[in-house]
Amino acid sequence: MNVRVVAFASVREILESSPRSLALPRGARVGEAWSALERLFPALCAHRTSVRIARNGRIVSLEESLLDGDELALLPPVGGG
Amino acid sequence: MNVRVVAFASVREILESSPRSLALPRGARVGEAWSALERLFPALCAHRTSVRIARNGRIVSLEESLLDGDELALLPPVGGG
Amino acid sequence: MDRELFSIVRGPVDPRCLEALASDAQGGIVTFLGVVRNRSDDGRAVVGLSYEAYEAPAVREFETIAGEARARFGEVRLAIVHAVGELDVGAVAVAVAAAAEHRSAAFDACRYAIDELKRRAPIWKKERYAGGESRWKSNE
Amino acid sequence: MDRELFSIVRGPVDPRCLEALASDAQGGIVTFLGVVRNRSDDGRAVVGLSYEAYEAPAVREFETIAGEARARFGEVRLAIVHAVGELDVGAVAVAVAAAAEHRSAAFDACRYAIDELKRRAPIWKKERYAGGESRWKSNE
Repeated sequence: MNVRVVAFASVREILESSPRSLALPRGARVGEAWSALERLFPALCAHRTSVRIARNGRIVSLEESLLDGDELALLPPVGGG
Repeated sequence: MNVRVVAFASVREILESSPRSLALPRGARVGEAWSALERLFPALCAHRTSVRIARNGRIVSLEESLLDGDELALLPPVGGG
Repeated sequence: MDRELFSIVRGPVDPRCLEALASDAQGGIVTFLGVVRNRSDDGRAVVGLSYEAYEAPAVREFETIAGEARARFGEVRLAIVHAVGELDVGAVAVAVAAAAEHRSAAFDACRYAIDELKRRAPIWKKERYAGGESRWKSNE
Repeated sequence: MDRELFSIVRGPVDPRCLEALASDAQGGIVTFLGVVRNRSDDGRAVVGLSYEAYEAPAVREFETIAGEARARFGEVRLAIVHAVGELDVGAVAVAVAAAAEHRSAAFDACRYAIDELKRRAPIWKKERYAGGESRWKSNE
């Protein structure tokens, strides 16, 4: 299955392009998606503890299961205003 | 001697015109100016306790002595903004 | 101090008069606009307000209030403009702006300035009602 | 709720977009403008900022914050507009306006909204420095 990954700020720069498609085994969880991204982009490792992840617009844990076509958003600490 | 009387809001309406000139005996105090105005405009009486009086832009007491050419401002309670 | 930022104007205040306050060093600008409402505090239908000011002392009071705000809240630039004359519902009667490096001081200074203006500035307001009556209002 | 009052715009915010907030029933309008400063908090010369937003969730967060402000401070109308893209020094990055019958609720709601926006909205800021470097800044 494929999920759509969007990323912002420093994390977007590591991913080189956003949105991007990520192929995962059927039934994969959010944590596996993150690990797959870390293998592709080792610099992500430094962000592991600070990034929050949203699935289809809602913050989720690494245990959340994914479905084909989901959007995963990688959200570093915010700094608007 | 003459002083110039300016008034605002409800007190201006009682005085009919503002500024106006008021003739006073040489050496008169603020209290005498007020009394002279009350004789001319009896409706002022109701404002006696609420009006503050400025002489040349500075709030003064009824005991303050006046000089020819002074400006007396009659200031009801404020309500700006 | 830019004296032109403290003034009494005839007719409604144009809030754009506050734009002169901005500067490249100030990141937060807080503005208060006091707008003529269509209803008085006691529920009467209002068609407009009339304002009078003891003009030079009022502007001096604006400057005094701004100085007090700087003493309390630190480096902050203020502008205070109040209308006199007849204002319709929806018109801006008073505009206060405060610019500071950070927003907290700007909020505090703006609020201090409008609170003190209403309490102290020699300005008077008459409400004009739908029936043709009118009444001077004080803040006391 | 007028949804158009909550938005993300490309390029600097035009503060006049807030004028739609005014109504005849609301006597106090408090506005906060966040302006790009020429210096960072740690004293470096800044030539501009770049903003990114997770746009639809950011706008939903603005609406949520406005709802919280109404629950806390009573009948108050809010507008929140944030820029994305490249902004020069002096540009308006964010504008928040709160209109209420009386000024106290307008001040409280405006301050609550900008504080919560900075804390929670999915928006990111990169400072660009005079030497050509740049750095993502977080509020944490």
